Amino acid sequence: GCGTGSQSAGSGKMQELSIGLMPDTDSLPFLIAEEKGYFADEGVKVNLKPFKSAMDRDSAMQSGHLDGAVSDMLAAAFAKDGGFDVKVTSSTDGSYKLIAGKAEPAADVKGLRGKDVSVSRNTIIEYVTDEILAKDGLKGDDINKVIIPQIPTRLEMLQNGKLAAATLPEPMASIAIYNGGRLLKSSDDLGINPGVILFTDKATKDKQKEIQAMYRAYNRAVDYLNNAPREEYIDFVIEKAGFPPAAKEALKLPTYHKAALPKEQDVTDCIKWLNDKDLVKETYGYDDLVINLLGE
Amino acid sequence: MKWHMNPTDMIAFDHLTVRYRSAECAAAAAIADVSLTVPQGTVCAIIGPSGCGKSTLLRAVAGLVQPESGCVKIAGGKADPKKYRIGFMPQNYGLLPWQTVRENIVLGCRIRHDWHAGREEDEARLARLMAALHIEGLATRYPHELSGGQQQRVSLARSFLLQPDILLMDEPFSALDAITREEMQDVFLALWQEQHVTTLLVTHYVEEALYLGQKIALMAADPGRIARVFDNPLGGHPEQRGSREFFEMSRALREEIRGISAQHAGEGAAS
Amino acid sequence: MKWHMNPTDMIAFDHLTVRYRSAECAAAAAIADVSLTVPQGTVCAIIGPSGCGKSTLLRAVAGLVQPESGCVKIAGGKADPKKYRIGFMPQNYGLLPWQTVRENIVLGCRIRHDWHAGREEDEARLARLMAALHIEGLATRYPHELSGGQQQRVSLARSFLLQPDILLMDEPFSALDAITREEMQDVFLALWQEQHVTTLLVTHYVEEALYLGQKIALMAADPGRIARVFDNPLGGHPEQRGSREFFEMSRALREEIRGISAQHAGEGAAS
Amino acid sequence: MKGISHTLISYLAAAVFLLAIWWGLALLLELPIVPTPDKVFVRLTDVFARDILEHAAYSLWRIAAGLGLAVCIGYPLGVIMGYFRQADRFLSPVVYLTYPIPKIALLPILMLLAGVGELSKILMIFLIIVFQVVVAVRDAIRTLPEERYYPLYSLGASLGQIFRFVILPASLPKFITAIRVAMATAVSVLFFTETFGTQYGMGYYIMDAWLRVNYLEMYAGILVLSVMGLLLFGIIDCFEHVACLWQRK
Amino acid sequence: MKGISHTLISYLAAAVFLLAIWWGLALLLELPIVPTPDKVFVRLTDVFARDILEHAAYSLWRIAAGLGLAVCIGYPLGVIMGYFRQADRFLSPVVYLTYPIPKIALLPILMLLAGVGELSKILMIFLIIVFQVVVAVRDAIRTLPEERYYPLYSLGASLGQIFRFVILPASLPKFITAIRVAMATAVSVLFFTETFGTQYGMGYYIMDAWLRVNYLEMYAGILVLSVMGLLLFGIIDCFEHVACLWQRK
Ligand SMILES: Nc1ncnc2c1ncn2[C@@H]1O[C@H](COP(=O)(O)OP(=O)(O)OP(=O)(O)O)[C@@H](O)[C@H]1O
Ligand SMILES: Nc1ncnc2c1ncn2[C@@H]1O[C@H](COP(=O)(O)OP(=O)(O)OP(=O)(O)O)[C@@H](O)[C@H]1O
Ligand SMILES: [Mg+2]
Ligand SMILES: [Mg+2]
Repeated sequence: GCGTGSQSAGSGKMQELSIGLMPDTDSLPFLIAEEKGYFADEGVKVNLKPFKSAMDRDSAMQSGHLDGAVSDMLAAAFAKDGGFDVKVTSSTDGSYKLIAGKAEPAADVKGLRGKDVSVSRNTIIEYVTDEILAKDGLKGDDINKVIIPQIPTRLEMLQNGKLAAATLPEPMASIAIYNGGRLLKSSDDLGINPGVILFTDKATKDKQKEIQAMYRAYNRAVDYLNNAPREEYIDFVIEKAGFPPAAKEALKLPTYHKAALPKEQDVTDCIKWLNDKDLVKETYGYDDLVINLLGE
Repeated sequence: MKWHMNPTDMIAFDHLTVRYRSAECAAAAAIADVSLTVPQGTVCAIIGPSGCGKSTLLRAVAGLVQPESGCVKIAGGKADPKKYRIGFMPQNYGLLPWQTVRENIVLGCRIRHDWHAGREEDEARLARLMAALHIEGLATRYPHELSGGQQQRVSLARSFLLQPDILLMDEPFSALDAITREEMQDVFLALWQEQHVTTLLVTHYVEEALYLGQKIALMAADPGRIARVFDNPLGGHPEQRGSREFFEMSRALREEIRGISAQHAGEGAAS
Repeated sequence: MKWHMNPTDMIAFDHLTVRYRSAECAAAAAIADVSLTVPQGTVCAIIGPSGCGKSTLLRAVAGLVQPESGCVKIAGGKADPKKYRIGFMPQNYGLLPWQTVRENIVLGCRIRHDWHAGREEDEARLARLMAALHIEGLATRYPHELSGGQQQRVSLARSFLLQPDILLMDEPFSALDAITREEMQDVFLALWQEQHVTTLLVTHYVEEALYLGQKIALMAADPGRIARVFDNPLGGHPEQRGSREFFEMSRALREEIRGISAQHAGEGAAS
Repeated sequence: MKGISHTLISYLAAAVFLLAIWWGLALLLELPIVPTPDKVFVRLTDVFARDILEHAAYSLWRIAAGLGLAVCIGYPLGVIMGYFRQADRFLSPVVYLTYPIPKIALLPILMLLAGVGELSKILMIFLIIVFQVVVAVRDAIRTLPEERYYPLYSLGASLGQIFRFVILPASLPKFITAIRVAMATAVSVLFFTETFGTQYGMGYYIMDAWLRVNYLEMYAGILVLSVMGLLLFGIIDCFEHVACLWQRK
Repeated sequence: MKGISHTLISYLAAAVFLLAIWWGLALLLELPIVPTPDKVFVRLTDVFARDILEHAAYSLWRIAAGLGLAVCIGYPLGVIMGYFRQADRFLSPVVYLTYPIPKIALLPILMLLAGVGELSKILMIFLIIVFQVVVAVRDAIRTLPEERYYPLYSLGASLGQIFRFVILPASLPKFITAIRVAMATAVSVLFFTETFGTQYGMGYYIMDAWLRVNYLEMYAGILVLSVMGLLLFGIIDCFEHVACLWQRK
């Protein structure tokens, strides 16, 4: 009984939603919405399921234990390519930063040519890294990509000078900067935003009402996050989201946006990158991946 | 020559040939074309040179080796340890190292489901037997904590307690000193006189064979075969032990064995 | 009584007491306060009832059990198998199951670094010995593929090939038939007459003791101890075997053993 | 008893030895990733009563259930494969083909079939260790010399009796070894089996601390895991001591 | 030879049996998580020559190196612990305390000390399986009855000779079991050890395919891993056959 049952009760009563979260800043509005009772206010029961790794989250989703998840464009395309029909319903406010180590002489992205830069392979991290490099006229092969999938390990290697630079998600990026790393460039600088919320195709059909209610609560939480003083929620967030304690000082939260569809550019760039790397055969269009449940 | 089974024969070897599968090559037959019958209720002693297949013969009766040809019959039927109670005392005693002496002794009865720990008559019989075999103080020891002779007597005790239909004893007294040996022989004889268990007894001692066996089979080696079988009127009669006849008979038997052995050596040299 | 060591004594037990640590309780001493000396170059036969500590005595010389009190001396020094070549033939033969017969036989020499596979004289000696012990065809078999008597002869071969300073044999002929046994005894005697190895020989046969032992030690049980030691003028003289003296002596000895044993039984009843 | 105090002393000595290595390494590296033990112990006492006991209890339960299941399925299978040559001929290839499959990769299927709750965690532990039990028990029984069975065969024993009197006791020492290895494996894979669908368990605790870059708590968790393993090993040792009385030297 | 064709038949039968189960499950579930084997085979033939052979070669090398290292360190340690009671008294607690530590949690430290190259992967495999070897070898030697040593003791054998003639052959069967278990463990932890600092290896291949939700390739990889394991098991079986000649029944 994970909320996927389609036995819809009376018109007023809404089904449950199960949402998989990751320990990153994208997930914060959900945590706030739950904590503040916004979901309940909207009359929808949302089960937030925290995961520690994307693999676990995707496995749970693919085995039908989640209706939706905080995820990214690449995962959506991969899932679709792998035969799992998922739909992106909105973008999120994730941020990925290319950070140089404390002792790294390179002043900018160009200076990283031929050096060790740690990423995880075939993920949003590598995508953002490639985009950042492309902006400065470099290609993916111009740097030496060191594959380290575990984020804490990547952070540790960076901090100990074993790497020239690494691309990190929040809140690890803030911590790295706090500890002396230098921000070279971030996804925000490029204006790309590949973080998304996605739902299974089934959920977008059977649970439209619930998803919309969820988004209303989500938007309230965004408002709260943007307006309330940081001290009011930071301890709760750090505890609940599984952030490092150091994030209390270090973490610079982004300005959250109310739920909105991803930009067309974000989607096509992403698919192009996947097609170029031969990771996804199909060239998905915007409408293949994105569904608009917000506007109705 | 067609071989006929006598209805009173308890154990019958019918042109039995056994060959061990060796690790590398096809070994020579351990025993070849052996035919022998042991009537119900008698003791048959088997004497023969080392390696001639005496133990193999017993193993065949206990169903532990598969004949290459021929067969072993018990009471006319197939030799099947599930059907008959076979008290087999192997040359290496066959004690289970993880069981105490007491457990080892009652093992046979437990397997046969007629041991009731704590039942007075069973316990008394066990105690009597252990006392007769002089192992009364060793009940809680493990086999590796016993001397060789003590192990052998534990194995004897297991076979005796079982009250088997057929008793197969492979050099049962070899590790015992002369005095103890005679006592054990008498324990066996007493038991036999009570129950008349059909027994195959392998021994290296002419006196032992004469003393215990109503029938004596002499074996020869290469390949293992029965050289001669004869009835022994002195067997099973303790009172005859010191007699002149006994002495004469053992002397004659010894000569005969020496003869078989020499003949074999001669054959060996000739071949 | 102070105990004195004779300079020609090769093996000397000095008030030796050995106790086995049993799993549960402190066991009674296996041998208690045993003193015995074996002069250089003689064979000492040990006879005694089963469980009286004969094997324990040999194990003590081979350094396999630690005395509780007293000690064993070899040539006046501490018994140390690294210093002397000890050919120990245990009651269960002590063959390594993962080695072939040939490997098992040369094991002793290999340990002592004087085996050179392929060297002609070594190979010839091995072949001669195996032929004398009638195990010439078994070189490539593993121990579990042998009959009991064959295993025993392999163990004998190991001890003999080693050409030891001290030979310890625990019932070395017990699994052999009478004819083979006599042959083996003669093989041993021939070897002994060549090298005059100091030997401790455990046996259950009065005749064997008389035939081979220049010195005979009678043991008694509970606790294991030496009841009597005497010199045997017939020991080591094959020509005496059939003599009247031999016959008389063996009869007398048998009586004596029976006496010791009865006395012990009496004690047991009294206690 | 002398034996017990001896044992305690040697365990203490080992602990001190390991702590010394750790401390040395920590001082040498001077990195937050290798904190000195004293700090970890302080943190441990802070968080112990509050959190770790509960986490440990969850993990113990999962290990016990997984191990129990692995023994219940693996032992009989191992016995069958070890005793019946024919069965082994067909089951061995099955085991050989399935053993090397990384069980974690089956997580999606497992979640599909068993959900994201306790069951899938226990099944994962089971899947990882059952093969170790099967192979060890099979090998133990296969290497028993034929002669060991002779006394039972000649008594016309039933299969059950052969198992009871020969196979079980003869394979016990190797089985205990297998349990030791399997148990320790179970403890160390908690790390992967407790990362989804739960907020309790030592695996979750350590993983969570790691992702929070909270090395002090992570080491505190590892420390507890290590002591937990030690206790489980101790239980197995005691069991061996009692069950293999005949092997005591 | 009859034996070999027999073996082949039973391996084939096992493979067919497993495929049948897989196919049945796939048809029953009808989900992309469990593709039918035919699709996987088609994909396998597509990618095999291009990719998988190279990945498999990398993995084999890492397994061999890790296993070799584990044997080189673990076997002597196990022998020492099994033979010398005193050594065991102090080393056992060390092993008992360190065995349950989830080695993957030490990955950051390992990477700091050994870099992200081959060395840290091999060390990780080594760390995971060395304990299995140590415990199994120790137990094998500890359960040897004292009497096994008597022939050698009485000949005044040196320690080396005792090892050569008793300890080595007597512990060989259990050691082979340990190698079997350790080898299979090494294969199945490739999954964690090959995820960093490399683009080659079956572990990387499977993990990458999983991440890309490319279940066909993931299963193709698992299939290859499984066959790889089978081959390694086969090698061990052959070795056992030759080395334990005396145990042949
Ligand atoms: N490992 C052991 N643990 C405990 N007691 C033992 C052990 N080995 C032998 N004993 C006991 O020590 C005593 C002497 O044993 P030993 O083997 O020396 O006797 P033995 O004279 O050789 O007897 P046998 O003629 O039967 O071989 C026996 O009572 C035996 O039960
Ligand atoms: N497992 C086996 N594999 C191969 N050959 C064997 C095996 N067991 C016995 N043999 C051989 O079979 C023959 C007969 O062995 P068996 O044990 O029956 O002899 P035995 O008459 O009992 O001899 P002993 O008096 O020495 O005990 C011997 O030559 C022996 O080498
Ligand atoms: Mg025999
Ligand atoms: Mg003895």
